[in-house]
Amino acid sequence: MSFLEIENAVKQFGGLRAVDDVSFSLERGEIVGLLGPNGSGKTTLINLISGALPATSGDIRLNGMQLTGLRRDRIARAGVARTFQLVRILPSLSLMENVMITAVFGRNTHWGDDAKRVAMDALDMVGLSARATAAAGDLTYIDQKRLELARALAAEPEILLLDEWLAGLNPTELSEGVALIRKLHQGGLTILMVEHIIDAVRALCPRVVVMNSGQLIADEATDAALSDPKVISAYLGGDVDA
Amino acid sequence: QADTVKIGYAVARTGPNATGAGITTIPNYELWVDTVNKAGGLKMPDGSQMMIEVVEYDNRSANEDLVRAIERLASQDEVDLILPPWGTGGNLAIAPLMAKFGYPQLAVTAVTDKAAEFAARWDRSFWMLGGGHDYATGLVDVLSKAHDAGVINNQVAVVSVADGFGIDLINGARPAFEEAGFELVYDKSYPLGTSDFAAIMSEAQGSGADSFVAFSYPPGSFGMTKTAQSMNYNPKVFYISVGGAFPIFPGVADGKAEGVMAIGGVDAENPAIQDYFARHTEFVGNPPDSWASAITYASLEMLAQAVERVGLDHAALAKELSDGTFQTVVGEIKLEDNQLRDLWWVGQWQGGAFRAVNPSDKAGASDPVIPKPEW
Amino acid sequence: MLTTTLILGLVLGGTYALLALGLTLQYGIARIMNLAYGELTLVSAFVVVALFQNLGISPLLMLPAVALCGYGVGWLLYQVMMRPLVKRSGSSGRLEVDSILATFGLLFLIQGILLVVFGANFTSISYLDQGVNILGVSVALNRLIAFAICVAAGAALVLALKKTKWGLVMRAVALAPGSAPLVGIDVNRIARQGFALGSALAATAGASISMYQTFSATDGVVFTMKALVIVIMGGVGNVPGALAAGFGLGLLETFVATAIDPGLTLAATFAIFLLVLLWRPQGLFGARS
Amino acid sequence: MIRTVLPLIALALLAFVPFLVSDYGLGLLIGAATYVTLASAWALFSGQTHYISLATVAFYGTGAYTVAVLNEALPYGAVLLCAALIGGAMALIVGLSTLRLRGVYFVIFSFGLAELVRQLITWYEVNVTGTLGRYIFLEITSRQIYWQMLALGAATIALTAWVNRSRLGMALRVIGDDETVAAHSGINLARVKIIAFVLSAVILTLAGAITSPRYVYVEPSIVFNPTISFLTVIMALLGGANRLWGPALGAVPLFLVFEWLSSNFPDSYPILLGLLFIGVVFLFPSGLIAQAETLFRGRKEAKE
Amino acid sequence: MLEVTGLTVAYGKHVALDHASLSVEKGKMVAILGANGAGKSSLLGAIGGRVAPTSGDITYRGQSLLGVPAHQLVEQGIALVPEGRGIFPALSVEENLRLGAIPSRARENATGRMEDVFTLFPKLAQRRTQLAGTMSGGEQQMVAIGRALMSNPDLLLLDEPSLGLAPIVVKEVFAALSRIRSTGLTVLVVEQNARATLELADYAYLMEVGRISGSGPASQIKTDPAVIRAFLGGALAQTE
Ligand SMILES: Nc1ncnc2c1ncn2[C@@H]1O[C@H](COP(=O)(O)OP(=O)(O)OP(=O)(O)O)[C@@H](O)[C@H]1O
Ligand SMILES: Nc1ncnc2c1ncn2[C@@H]1O[C@H](COP(=O)(O)OP(=O)(O)OP(=O)(O)O)[C@@H](O)[C@H]1O
Ligand SMILES: [Mg+2]
Ligand SMILES: [Mg+2]
Repeated sequence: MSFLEIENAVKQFGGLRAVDDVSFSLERGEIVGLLGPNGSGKTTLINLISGALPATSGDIRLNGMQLTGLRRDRIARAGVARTFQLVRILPSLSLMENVMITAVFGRNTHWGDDAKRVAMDALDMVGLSARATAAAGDLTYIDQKRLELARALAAEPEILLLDEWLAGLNPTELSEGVALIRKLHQGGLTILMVEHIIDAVRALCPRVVVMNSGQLIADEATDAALSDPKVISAYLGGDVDA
Repeated sequence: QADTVKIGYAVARTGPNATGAGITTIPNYELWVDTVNKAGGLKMPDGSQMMIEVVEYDNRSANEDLVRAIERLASQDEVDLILPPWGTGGNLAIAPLMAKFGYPQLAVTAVTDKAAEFAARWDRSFWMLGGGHDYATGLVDVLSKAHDAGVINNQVAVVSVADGFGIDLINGARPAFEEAGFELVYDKSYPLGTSDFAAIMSEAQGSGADSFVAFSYPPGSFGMTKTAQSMNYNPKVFYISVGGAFPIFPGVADGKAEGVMAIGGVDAENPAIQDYFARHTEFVGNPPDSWASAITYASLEMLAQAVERVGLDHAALAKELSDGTFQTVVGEIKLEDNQLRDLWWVGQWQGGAFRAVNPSDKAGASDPVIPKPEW
Repeated sequence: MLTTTLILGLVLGGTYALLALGLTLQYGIARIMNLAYGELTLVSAFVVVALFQNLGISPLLMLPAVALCGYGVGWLLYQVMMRPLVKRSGSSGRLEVDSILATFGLLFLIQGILLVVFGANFTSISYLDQGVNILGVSVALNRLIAFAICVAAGAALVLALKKTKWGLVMRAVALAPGSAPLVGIDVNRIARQGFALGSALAATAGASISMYQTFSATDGVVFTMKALVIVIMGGVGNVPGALAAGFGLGLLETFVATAIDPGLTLAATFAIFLLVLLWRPQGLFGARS
Repeated sequence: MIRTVLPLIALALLAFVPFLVSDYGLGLLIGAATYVTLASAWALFSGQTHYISLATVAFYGTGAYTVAVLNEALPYGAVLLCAALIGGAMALIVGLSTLRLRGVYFVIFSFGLAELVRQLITWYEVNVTGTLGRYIFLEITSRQIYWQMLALGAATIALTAWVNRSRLGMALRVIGDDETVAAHSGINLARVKIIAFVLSAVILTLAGAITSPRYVYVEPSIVFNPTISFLTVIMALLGGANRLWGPALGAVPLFLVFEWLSSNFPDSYPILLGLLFIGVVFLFPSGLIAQAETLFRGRKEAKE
Repeated sequence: MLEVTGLTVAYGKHVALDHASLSVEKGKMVAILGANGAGKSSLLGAIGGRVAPTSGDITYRGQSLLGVPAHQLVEQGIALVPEGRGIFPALSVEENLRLGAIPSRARENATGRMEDVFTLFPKLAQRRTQLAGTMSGGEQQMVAIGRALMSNPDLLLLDEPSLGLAPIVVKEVFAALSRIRSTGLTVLVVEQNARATLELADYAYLMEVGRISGSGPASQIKTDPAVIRAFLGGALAQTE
């Protein structure tokens, strides 16, 4: 039994099969890239795992526990944390409060100073602890992304789902971001990350799964996948240097 | 200062009760105050006269505001007399307070079968408009005479508005109709606020009844009349309740009010009433309704006469109102157990005026015209 | 009996739909939740009645002028009262609350003026109220006229919104006002147009209501609420939806009144409304978000 | 320390006031206390979550109606308990089915709910019991009503203060900002919203039950008066619905202004009321407290 | 064609853009590179009329744009594709594109231009009736660019057009940009994908915390060692 198991997951939107019979699994402590052209169903798959959307059919299990059919909050408390492709912060709350909510309502239900400590650690991790009392609405885009990651971390999750968390970073920031994710992974966190920045995927993920039109077209070592003709023609295009 | 009499009232200027109060209550209060003050003021037992000073509040059609306004009139403004608000609910809501402060309460626009009970509970309260049961039996009396004369069949279509008033009337009417040998072939209630009566009227039309009876409020009375006209529904008896006696009714009925029956009525030939109608028309701009308006005015005349006899002492006033005999626009009034019983129950539009037809043995009653001429 | 129910229901629904069209434009395009909508309708009804009674002008003839005045009043209201609120709220969600509060004030203001000017009396006129026989059912001519106005206005609006460029622009502003300037749309102007057009429809509805209903200065809330219920059932900003929901409600009320109990018509209205909201929160015809 | 002691002293003083004022003064106190309670209870749920509920009167009216129905059958305390239970049960059913609606949908839904309750009670009374108006002849003085309402209002504010500092309050704030994030952070949306909704509804119901003896005669159209819902919302928003004292500070002045206007300008009352509303929206856009804070801060900064 | 002088943008006390000056010549493609939060979007927003500058001036064809509302800028030929795309999610792809052709300058030959857009992004042609909001992020970006092109602009302002796009689409976007460029359209583009951008651009500005910190012809910038370090990035270390 693997840590995260996705079996024949299907998500149908009207006539469109956004996720079409996808199966793969992750081992504990693994970091895997989820690739695929735009609209191939990556975000939808993340939504299925985190319970944001009910699956049309199929099974998703974490640590043997059935996730499909559970409410979003139950899934979160089971240890699944996520970020959003379009950042969602809580603008009227402070950074501290933004992060504390997962500490309070997440897996370990901290409260009081305990929750503050967990939140502070998470903010520290992403480099925002100095501004803990600022209002989240005033942050730059990248800082909002950092904040969102901190919020996911404060849940002390078993598995972290990142949806293009590195998008929009310049090279300097990108290498910082990559280093941060690597640190998280080395800390034992299981990570499934959707990413278009191939350099980052190469740097972080030994293994990738690739989707196209809702279907899984590759699940193999990163180098192999990136030279796989199917992946090249569907996703990377001819010679790639992005 | 001491040479004025402070009279207070809290009526509905806004909210759902504003319409009723605006037609029946407020104009009569204003007309009466104006009349009294123009005549030099309210007469006192010692022959002196005191001008009336009015303290008026809006009760916003909410009993909560009404109760507070009465408290204010009694304990803050310390008025000499308090006039009641429009509506059954309002009059009941203030009854305990009026009793507590000792003011006599001339509850006019309150139609309730429990009037006797209330008059007993609060001995300074006076109930002047009868109960639903009275009006219902009055109507049944008119119809059964017509039935006995073979003018109408024994089927009746009746609708009633779903509130305390409508229920009182229908609850009184059902057994009375049954006893008189009528069959209620259509008997439904409709909620307050209903604005379309096409469905109801077409059901009534299809029921085969010769008599159509509506225990309704003005919007319903008007709506049903117009709907009946437009669908050419011509029952031999067309009876509506509140609003049927309003001066605007003939206009509503497009000039074809002739023969329509409604609740209340006045003795239209009586010179006192005619004079009252004329004064009201001149002062307010339009004539009063032919039911509760005249009673409202009469209640104020009673008050004035009682004050003239015994002064402003509340206990003495209440006793005089209870025992005395008064001359008013609706004739001589003498209350029985704090209730006015000598009332008109049914009226009918005849020759452009709304005339009382029942009780038929009461002086001034006209003969009902049945069947009603077609629209 | 079924034909009667059907015809009466459709005719009643016509008025409802007309009433709702204007509100759906105001809320959908201008984003103003106008609680004083019914009062606008009433003002028009009172004015039409006053002109008819005093000068003998036929309400039907007045219709174009009434609609035009409604447009003008709406235009002014938007410019003077709503625009500052819109401007102030920017992209924050405050406009909804602000407009509810401000138009709630407007409701009282207009009602107060109506009470002072026209008094608290019930008003009604008789105009074109002879019955017309339709499939054996006698329907008042004025109701038929109201029905025709509704069908004409509704059809024109639906077509214009679907087929014309103007309609596309209207819908764009309704759906994403923040993005509209990017394609060169003057959002303020379009919102003003939408609000004014909504007021014009309110005035038209008022004129047709004055032809056959009894009303008083305090009745505005009833109109607003009926219109709101329909707008929401039809899907906010959705004109065909408002039309369909209006007719549906008319049919439902008539059906309940004849077949079940007139005492339950209002309850049925709200019950259906609540059920629709639960089943499809975006309204019967609203797009799923 | 001061934050708890000061309100307690104020409460004690307020409890003493009825001995000093006329009946009208007492009536004013009852009215003010009622609206403070209603607005605070409304804000307990709506203030943080931004769900604008117009169902206030559905609960308030239910409370009053419960007393009207049961006042002769049960002792007063038991009647209040029944009212609370009925209000809570109603809120539970409503909440379970509706709290996923948002924005204007929820606003209109809650309004429709109040109307539906009124219509159903009316229909039931007319067609089943055959009586519509009911009477409440309870031996309860105005002072007792005031004290009860004062206690309920104080309890509401205390409860709000406690909730704000609890996990429930935090969850409500998050829900008010973004429900999606809330759910993915492990917050059980349905449970949190329902708990707050039921708490708020029970208080609203009790408020209706406590004031009902002042009505004497109760009819659905009297106790389900939608104006009560509207006023509650306006008062809470004027003061600032997401502040602890906001609703109370909005309710008292507005209530007094309404009273003053309606007694001094009965004819033009609605016009003035309308202008007042519009003025409030334009002059105090974010609520009185927030406005005062801004002013205060502005002055402080100017001094520095 | 476009001249920005001493432009300052502040949000409350926070100065996002501090006396920035730049110029864009007709028919050229100019790139702006800079870290997150450097003020690039604020700059484009000010030019596109979405944010009001506190001081400074923007002139377009010799006329000041200050105070000109955003919707009129489109009429003057300035089309902005903002960060976050600003499409109409509840309208279909085709309606989004047709809305692009609302300005009077774009009415002529709107159909032809729609065909051009479909050639540029064939996916949009397949999905013309799908609601834009239900498309994936990348697809939405195509809608946004396509819609901007529909307005027949003279000056196209692009804010991070390749954000979140799959490599294959990024390539397509840049290919499209190159084609757009070759039609003589003037383009001002903000991008993180510095390498590909500099391949295409004629001239580039570098930004750092609210200021323009450097500029030069793209070919020159590309080889500047400091730029390479900051914007082109070294290879990221591998996992193993
Ligand atoms: N609406 C706003 N309110 C307050 N501050 C803002 C606002 N928009 C931007 N800022 C601030 O202005 C600064 C510049 O922001 P801008 O969006 O222009 O940067 P950018 O270079 O486009 O960054 P990115 O690469 O993240 O898009 C940032 O510090 C940001 O926090
Ligand atoms: N709610 C929805 N309704 C209908 N179609 C949808 C919905 N959500 C997504 N889709 C469609 O499903 C497909 C997959 O979308 P998804 O967002 O998962 O793509 P993605 O792989 O994350 O793309 P990107 O890399 O651009 O973010 C797309 O074609 C999209 O249009
Ligand atoms: Mg995605
Ligand atoms: Mg930017």
